[in-house]
Formats: sequence, structure tokens, C-alpha cells
Amino acid sequence: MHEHPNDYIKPELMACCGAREIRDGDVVIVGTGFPTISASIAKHTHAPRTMLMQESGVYDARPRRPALSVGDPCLNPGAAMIGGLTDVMGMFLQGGWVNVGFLAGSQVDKYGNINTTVIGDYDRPKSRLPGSGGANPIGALAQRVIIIALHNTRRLAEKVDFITTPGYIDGPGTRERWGLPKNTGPSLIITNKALLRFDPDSKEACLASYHPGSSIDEVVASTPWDLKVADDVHETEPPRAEELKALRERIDTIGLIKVYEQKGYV
Amino acid sequence: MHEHPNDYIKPELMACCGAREIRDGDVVIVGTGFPTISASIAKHTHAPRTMLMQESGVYDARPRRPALSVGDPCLNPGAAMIGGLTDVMGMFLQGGWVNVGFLAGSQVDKYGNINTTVIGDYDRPKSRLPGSGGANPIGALAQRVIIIALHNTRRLAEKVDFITTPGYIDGPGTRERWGLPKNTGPSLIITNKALLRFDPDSKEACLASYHPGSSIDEVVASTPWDLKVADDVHETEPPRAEELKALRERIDTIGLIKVYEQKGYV
Amino acid sequence: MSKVTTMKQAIEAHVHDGDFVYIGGYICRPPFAAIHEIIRQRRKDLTITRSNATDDFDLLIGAGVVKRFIASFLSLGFYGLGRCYRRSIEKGIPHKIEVEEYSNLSLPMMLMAGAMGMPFVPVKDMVGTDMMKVKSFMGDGKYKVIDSPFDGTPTLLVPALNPDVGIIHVQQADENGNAQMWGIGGDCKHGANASKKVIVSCERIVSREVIGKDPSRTIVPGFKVAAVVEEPFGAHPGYTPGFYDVDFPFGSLYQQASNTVEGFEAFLEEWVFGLEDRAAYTQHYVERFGYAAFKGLQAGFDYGYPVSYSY
Amino acid sequence: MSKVTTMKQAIEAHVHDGDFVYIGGYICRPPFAAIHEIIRQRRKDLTITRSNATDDFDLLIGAGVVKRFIASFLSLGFYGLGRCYRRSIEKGIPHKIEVEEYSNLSLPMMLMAGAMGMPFVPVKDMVGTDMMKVKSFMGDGKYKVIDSPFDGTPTLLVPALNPDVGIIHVQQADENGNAQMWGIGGDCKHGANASKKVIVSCERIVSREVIGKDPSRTIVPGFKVAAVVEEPFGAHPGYTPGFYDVDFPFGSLYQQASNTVEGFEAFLEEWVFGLEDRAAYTQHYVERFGYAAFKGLQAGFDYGYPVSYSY
Repeated sequence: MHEHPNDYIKPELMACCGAREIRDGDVVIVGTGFPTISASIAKHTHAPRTMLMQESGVYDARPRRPALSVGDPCLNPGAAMIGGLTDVMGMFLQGGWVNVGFLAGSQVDKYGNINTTVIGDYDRPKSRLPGSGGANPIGALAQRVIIIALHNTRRLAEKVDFITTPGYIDGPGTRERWGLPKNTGPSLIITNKALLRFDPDSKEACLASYHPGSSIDEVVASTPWDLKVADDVHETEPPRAEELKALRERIDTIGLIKVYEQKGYV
Repeated sequence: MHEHPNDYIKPELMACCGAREIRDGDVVIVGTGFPTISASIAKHTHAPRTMLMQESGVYDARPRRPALSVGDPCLNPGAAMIGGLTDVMGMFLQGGWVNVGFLAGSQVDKYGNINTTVIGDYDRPKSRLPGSGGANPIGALAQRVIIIALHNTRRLAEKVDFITTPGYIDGPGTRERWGLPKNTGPSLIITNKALLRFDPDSKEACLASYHPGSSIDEVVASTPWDLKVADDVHETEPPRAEELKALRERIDTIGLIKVYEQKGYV
Repeated sequence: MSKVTTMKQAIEAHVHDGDFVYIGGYICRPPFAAIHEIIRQRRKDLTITRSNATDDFDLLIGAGVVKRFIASFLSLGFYGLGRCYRRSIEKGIPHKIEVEEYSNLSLPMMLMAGAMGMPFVPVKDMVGTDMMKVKSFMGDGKYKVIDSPFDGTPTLLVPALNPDVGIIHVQQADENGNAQMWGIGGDCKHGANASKKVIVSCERIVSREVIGKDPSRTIVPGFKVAAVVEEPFGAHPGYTPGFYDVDFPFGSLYQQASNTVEGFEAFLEEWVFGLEDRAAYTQHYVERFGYAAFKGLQAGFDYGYPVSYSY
Repeated sequence: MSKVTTMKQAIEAHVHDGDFVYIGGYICRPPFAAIHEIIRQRRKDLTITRSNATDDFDLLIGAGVVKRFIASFLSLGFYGLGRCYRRSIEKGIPHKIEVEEYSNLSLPMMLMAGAMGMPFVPVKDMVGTDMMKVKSFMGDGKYKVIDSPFDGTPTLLVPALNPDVGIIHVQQADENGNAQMWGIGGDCKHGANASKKVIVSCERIVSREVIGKDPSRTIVPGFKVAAVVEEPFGAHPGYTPGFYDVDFPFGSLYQQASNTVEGFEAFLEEWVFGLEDRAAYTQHYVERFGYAAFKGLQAGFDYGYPVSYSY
């Protein structure tokens, strides 16, 4: 079976959890950092035909250094296709071709809705955030959305201050009512403590597994809604040797992922 | 003043008449043959900043031989921009940037409507023609449309069998009622006998000038509707020496324009 | 994983009776090798589309593989009206096809809408003309006129098109189907991307590294492509910029042949059924017209400048 | 007729107080020379737009030239939130700008609609979220929801945008404004073509003959262009593919400076008001950071292949 080395950091575990969600041949829309690392692990392990694209218009880039934005210069040389926003966001995403999208946000709620617009009241904000960018359309149109979040009662919320990006919105049936494409929506929240999956009936994020070092009780206590626990809840599988090897030796040779520790993903 | 040599053929006169409609700086959408020759005369004489484009996606081509279609290979090398149909027909024409369009058709009626779809009944046609191609949008959206037609009672009509391309449709107010852009529509019909201009009130094509060798009576007799004659009707100015020189020595060095004589433009 | 295959296999696997097929090109890069193979495999009941159609669509109609045509235009251009198209509609030979009429603005916009996941698209042409009055197999779905909810202006909406398969011929592609094109584009990029899958025919298969040297030239990404076929001379008698010229004498030959049913059948026999693939076609061309004629079509060398995407 | 001019003259002639301005680029090819000149000329009440905004838009907002922002996103990316953007909205410093919120799908589609003469365009995002609930200066014109006349599905329509002027930075253009670009495009092509006139800033002016060697690279035709300005290093601290890299240390410098109002004002004084044009800016860059730093930004040579359009 798989070998599981012990010398990993939490962001590495999280990246491997994301990678395992990807199926061979998936078309994945990624931002910089975590999503790229996660999708690339899949490409270098069980899903070699994974294809990555960035919203800025790049498909199948071959960066020689880690990209620090979706417009990074290193995404240009060697890519298979470079167009513009209407190519990737229009032709590929709205066209229905994107299997997986990765998103993060300042707040994430139990229905997988994401806030990247404003903390506090929209008109008199405590903090003005960047806005949607590509997040809303990715949340609306990608078949499976993987959300990265810090697990605490500030970043997770019963209800976000502002729904920038749709998860299941108000719960069952809401996406359908708004005419969002069938079989789309968030599939997983990866936090630094656990994996939360969405109940097919209630559309609420439920505890699927807790990471090594955490526990069901700790996760429930850190979640600001009445977190349901899956019947088959278990400990998250730690990074596999081959996943870590791909991550460290082929994808992120400069240890960019350690930035996430500084951001609190511990 | 202008010198007017006598050794011209009718299609040359017609091409010069078209050229004189073009103002310096006009963006002109052309098909092959006559329109290109006509617009190019303008570019080589009074309107050097005339810019030509073809519906296939080509802007400011520099063909080294006469193009025989809007997709001709000779339109590629040296053009200033090559895109696709949505660039020229969408961004430039529908975007409102085209000043002049040239059109021809199997039938043209008194309101400048053009038929390139079918002779006879649509469902049981005597003759199935090519269809709209770029004609309908050019007729709908170019600011000034110049129509080329054979002057006889078969090619001119009180009412075309099928309106493929809108002139003034049913007369005054119809274009406006359909929401076609303001200040668009046919401005001139150039035939082998005369120039017909559209009355600003009735929107009917009226006799503006008769070509040398023709007469008011001949033109009226060859026109299948009750042709109104302009107050200032006069003989058409023959080709100027510099127009003929540009046509023969710079634009159409192989005498392609003579084809129009074989087509009846005599 | 390579998608490289033969045209025979590509058409067998991906073009089925009754399919809705987008076929790119207009004199520039028509995928004639694929078109001949569709006829050779005697597909039937196809719905075909593209803006500006010419000898290639006339051939498909004459060969009887077409049931429906979403059209903006069909003629032989310099050589006059499409003979097979006329015979089909005027005389029902080999059968009467159904035609849905659009224009060279509306139809490319409908393919663009299909490519971009838009359900419909507003256009400013067609209104007020008899183009509005004739509706064929698309019925009330041909278009809708609404009052714009923004300013009340009557606005024509035309529906998105999403063909079952798109077929294009380009200068180069890699084995995954990343397809690169330059020169007159027609509605190729949108037509291919609107399709549920794409067959890429190309003058030459290049490495992924060559594609990556100039990614802004790519018009279709590999993930949309089902099959890649290297078919040099694959657009003849049309042309491919940088590779070969349009074949005017062959256009005349087709005009003459298609003037009569017998002539057209003989043409099909000689140039389609009698030849197993594009290599045999090219050999037949050289034998029939001589190497000098073949050589005369080859493009001159007039190369531009390389660019760098480096940082 | 040459349209080549200086940035000073181009902005004086073509960007007016109260104008609606499209500004292209996103790290890749932001027209910073033009942006600095707009600030230097103390324009006011501008409405600005583009999908994905970063330090360039933050700078314009902090400098007080902006009244309204048709937005999808603004942050300093790697360097966190836009400081000036936050101060404007949270504290009204220098004044509170009005923001109309869209996404990186809707906004580029609205520019595409503007470029293509479409009055509006259907999009599939935004629905169901608070993006629908916040409306600013566009009011009820921000969007409309209709039942599709084709199938009754609720469909979101967003309006076309047609800025008064579009400003882009590209690799090369000729003196008439035919502008060629490669690499990440963002919404540049549609944004520029949606605008009533275009200012083209470029790394190098080339001859019409060079443009004609590769016409498929052209994104804006000369007839739309009002002014052409050769501005080498004109996108710094952003990058231009094939010319120079993004300047990460400078991004950090801007982050630090813009942390406070005083720091931001000092930055403006040093890098905008204190320098008369991009040549002076570049000289100041070399003097301040050293030639080695400047040289370190210059792009490597990694040229691709030329192609031929011949026949």
C-alpha cells in the first residue's frame, strides 16, 4: 500500500487532499499557489492527463518558476494556448468544459458560499476585499468546486456577510431555481483541521474526516454552525510518499507552500 | 479642370462613379471585383486614407494579384489585420465603424432592397441563388451602401421576389421601425446606364444622371417602376484621366474589369 | 496520450449518421480530406453548417450525405452558383435538403454564442427582410424578437449552435490536438469550440514544444479534440496559407463536372470513391495533371519574424 | 498619416475630465506610462474599467482621478489588498469612489458586447448571489433578468460597455495604430475595440511592412486608433512578454508606500509628478536602483518560429 512519511506540514496535507479529488483527464481552473500545487500533484501522480488553465487566458502552462498571479510572466512561454478572459472564462468555463475549480475566500459558510467582497456592511464596510474576480463564475459553472479555508469561527460562518460566489446559496434547490447548470457546485472544503463534504440532501458541509492531530470534537468546536458528522467519519489519510515527492521535487522546489503556514494553515 | 479621355468602357465609368462616393478616411467593406476596384480608385486619387476590409476577416490587404473571392489567398500576405467573421462583421460592421459597403444582386428594387436568395417562389424556386452571405448585414449596418446593377427590367424590379438585404424596405420609416441604426441605408445605385439616388422623403431611387450615350428616356424606359427624375439631372461625368490611370496602371493591370462587359455592363 | 489517427478512423469513430457537423474553412483551409472521407463512408442525414459555403458544401449536398443545412451562403464564387445546391433545391436531386437561412453576421455570432456557453445572442441584421419570414426545420427557434429590457428597443435574438462534431483544417497541431492557425479565420475558432468534439486535420503534426513557442496562435485546446490527422495538401482544391495556393483550374474542372448529374457522379468516382485516402488523392493529382502543376501550387517562401514570450 | 505622438499630447488630446476610460492589462502590459500621465495632468471624475485590476488602478484611485469604477476585482495580489482602494471605500480618502460590481466572466463579456455592437449579452454567473443585490451608479441598468424567449429559462443579461477611450500597451504597432500583441491577453482586444477611440502605447513602432508579415497578431486596426506612442519599458512595474519581467521588488515598494497616505503621496511625488515622462522615469529607475537591477528585468531570448502567409 501507500507509504506515509511523517515529516509533512499541514499545507502539504491539504494540497494532497485536493489532488485526490482530481480525476484523470479533468480540466482544472486554478489560481496561484495552493490550487496549482494541488492540481499539479494529481498530474504527477494518479491523473497525468489533468489539464490546468488560468482565468487570465492561459491553458496548459509550463512555468519554470511558481506563478505568483494568474497574470504572471512565467505562464507565457511554453503554454499550449494563450487567449484572453473570454476564451477561458467564456469558451471554456461558461462553455461547460471545466471539471474542477479551486477557490478560497475571507469567509466560507455552511452552504459553501464564499465572500471575497466585503467584511461588514457593503455600504459601510469594515474591510473592503478584492471582489469576485473569477470566483463567482467558477463557483457558478465549474462541475466540482474545492474550497480552501482556515478552520476557525471567523473564517467559517453560518452565513457569510456577502455572497460573492455561490455555493448552494440558501440550501437545496436554490442553484436549480437560479438556473445554474446541473451537476455543478462545491464538493469539498479543505481546512487546516478537516475535510468537509456537502450532504446531498441538506447541501450543508458535514465533517467527512479530521486531519491527524485534530479530532471530531476540536473540529466541531471550531465550526460556527451545528456541524453534522458523517457516519463514516475517519482520520484524513496523510500525504503519500509519492505525493510529497512530486510536490517537493517537481512542483514546488522552492517551498512556496510554506507561506500557507504563515497564513495560519497549521 | 479634369481631363476626360474617350477610350473607356462602361464598367470603368461605373467604377469611377463608385470611387467618387468615397470620402477620405472612409472604412469600406468590399467584395471582389468591382467594389475593390472602385474603392481602390478612390484610395489612389482623392481619398488616400480609404481603408478596405473583406467580410472574411481581412483589413487593409495588399494583394499582389486581383482577389477572386473574399477568401482569396492573395489577401493574406501583407494585410494589416486578419481575424475572422466576428471581427469584421461583428466588431467593425455591427460595431458601427463601416462607412461604405458595396453590394450587387440578382434583383434590386426601387427602395434599394436586394435579392440574392431566390428567383420565383422561395419554396418552389425557379432559381436558387447563394443567399445573404455578408449582404444583409452590410445593407443593414453600413452607413452608405452603393449598389451595382444591370439596368434592365429583369434585374431592376418594382419589388424584388425576396428581400435578402434591406434597402429602405417598404419605404420611409421602415428601417427606423425595425431599429436599424440611424443614418444607414443605400445611397446610390450605379447601373450601366445611369446613377440613381434615393429621394430623402420618398426613399425611392430617382434618376440623378444618365451615362454618356444613354438618355433620360432610355433610362426611364429600362426601369420597371415609375422612375422620378431629379431636378438637376445631368449627364454623368466620364472617367477622369487620373482615375483611369490609377485603375489601369496600378489597380487592375490585368484588365479584370472587362469581365463586366461580358456580364452585360455595356 | 496521442490522438493521432487516420482520417478513415477519425470519421468512422466521430461522425455518425444524423450528426450535426460544423465544417470550417472558406477556400482558406477547407478540410477536404475529411469531406471526401465522409462521402466515402456514405454518411447520411447530416446537418451541416458554416458561414460562407462553397465547393465543399456543394459536393456534400450532391453526394447525398446532407439532410439539413444551416446556411448563410453557398456559391462557387468565380464559377457561379453551386450546381448541386441548385439541383437539390430546384429539382430534388439527389434529394431536397432543408435550409435554414442566416447571414455572415448572424451565423458566426450563433457559433460564437455556442462556443461561449451563451444561450442566444442579439444581432442587428436580418430584421425587416424576408430572411425573417422563411423558417425551416428550426421553426420558431430560428430567432426571437424581444423588446430590450434595457431600453425597449426591438431586438433580434438568434440561438446558440452546438454541433455534435467540428472539423477544421489548420497549419499545425500537436498529438493532443492543440491546433494552431494563421491567416483568414472565417468562423473556424468559434465553430470548432462550439462543437461537442473536434477533429483536427493539419498540414503537419508538430511537437508540444513547438506549440509552446507561440501559444497565441492556438485556436482550439487539446482537451476539446477527439482526433488529430496529419493530411498534407488536405485542403486542396482550397488553399492553406504558407503551404499551397488555391487551385483555380480544379475549380473550373469541378464547375464543368457538376454541371450535370452524370459529370458530378464521374467526378465523385474519380476523386472520392476511387481513391482510398488523401495520399492516393495527391498521387492521382500528380499523375493526372503532372508534377509541374502540383509544384506550381506550392507556396512561396515569405516568412515573417519570430517572437519571444520570455521574461 | 502618422498618429505617432508623445504621451503628454495623447492624454491632453484624448482623455478628458469625466471620461469613461478602458485601461488594458493585468500585470501583463498595463499601460503605466499613460496612467502616470493621466495623474500628472490631474484628470478628474474618470470612470475606469477593466476586469482584474491591480496596482495601476489602485494608483489612479489613490491619486484622486477616479469617480467611478466598473469592477470585477482589485487587489495587489501577492502583496495583499489594494491600500488606496480600501482607504477610498472605507474612509473616503481622498474621496469615496462609486463601484459597480461584476465578475471576470461578466465584465469581459460586456466589453466584448461593446466591441461587437451587441446591446447586451447573456451570462450565466452572478445569479443568486449578493452581486445581484448591490447596484451602484448603473442602477437598474446594471443587469436584467428575463425568461429566455427560446425556452423560458431565467437568463441574466448584462449591458454592453463602450468607453470613451481605450488605452492599451502592446509589443508593437505601426504609425497608423495597427497594434500587435502576444501572450496573456486579458480583455485587451475587446476592451480596446469597444472604445470610441484608442490610445496605443507600444514597446516599439514598426513599419507597416512588419505588421503585414504577421497580420493575425493584430488586435486593433489602425482606423480605431487616435494616437500611437512609443514607450519602451512603458508597462513597468508590470511586464511585457518578450521585453521585460514583472518587477517584484517594486511591487513591494508600492505596497510599503501605499500603506499610508503620506507614503503614497511621497511615491506619487517621486515616481509621477517629479518626472516629466517615461524616459525620465526610466532614468530615475536606473539611478535609484542601479543598472544591474534594470538589466535584470530585461527578458531572455527565447524566440519561436516565423510563419509564412504566402500562397
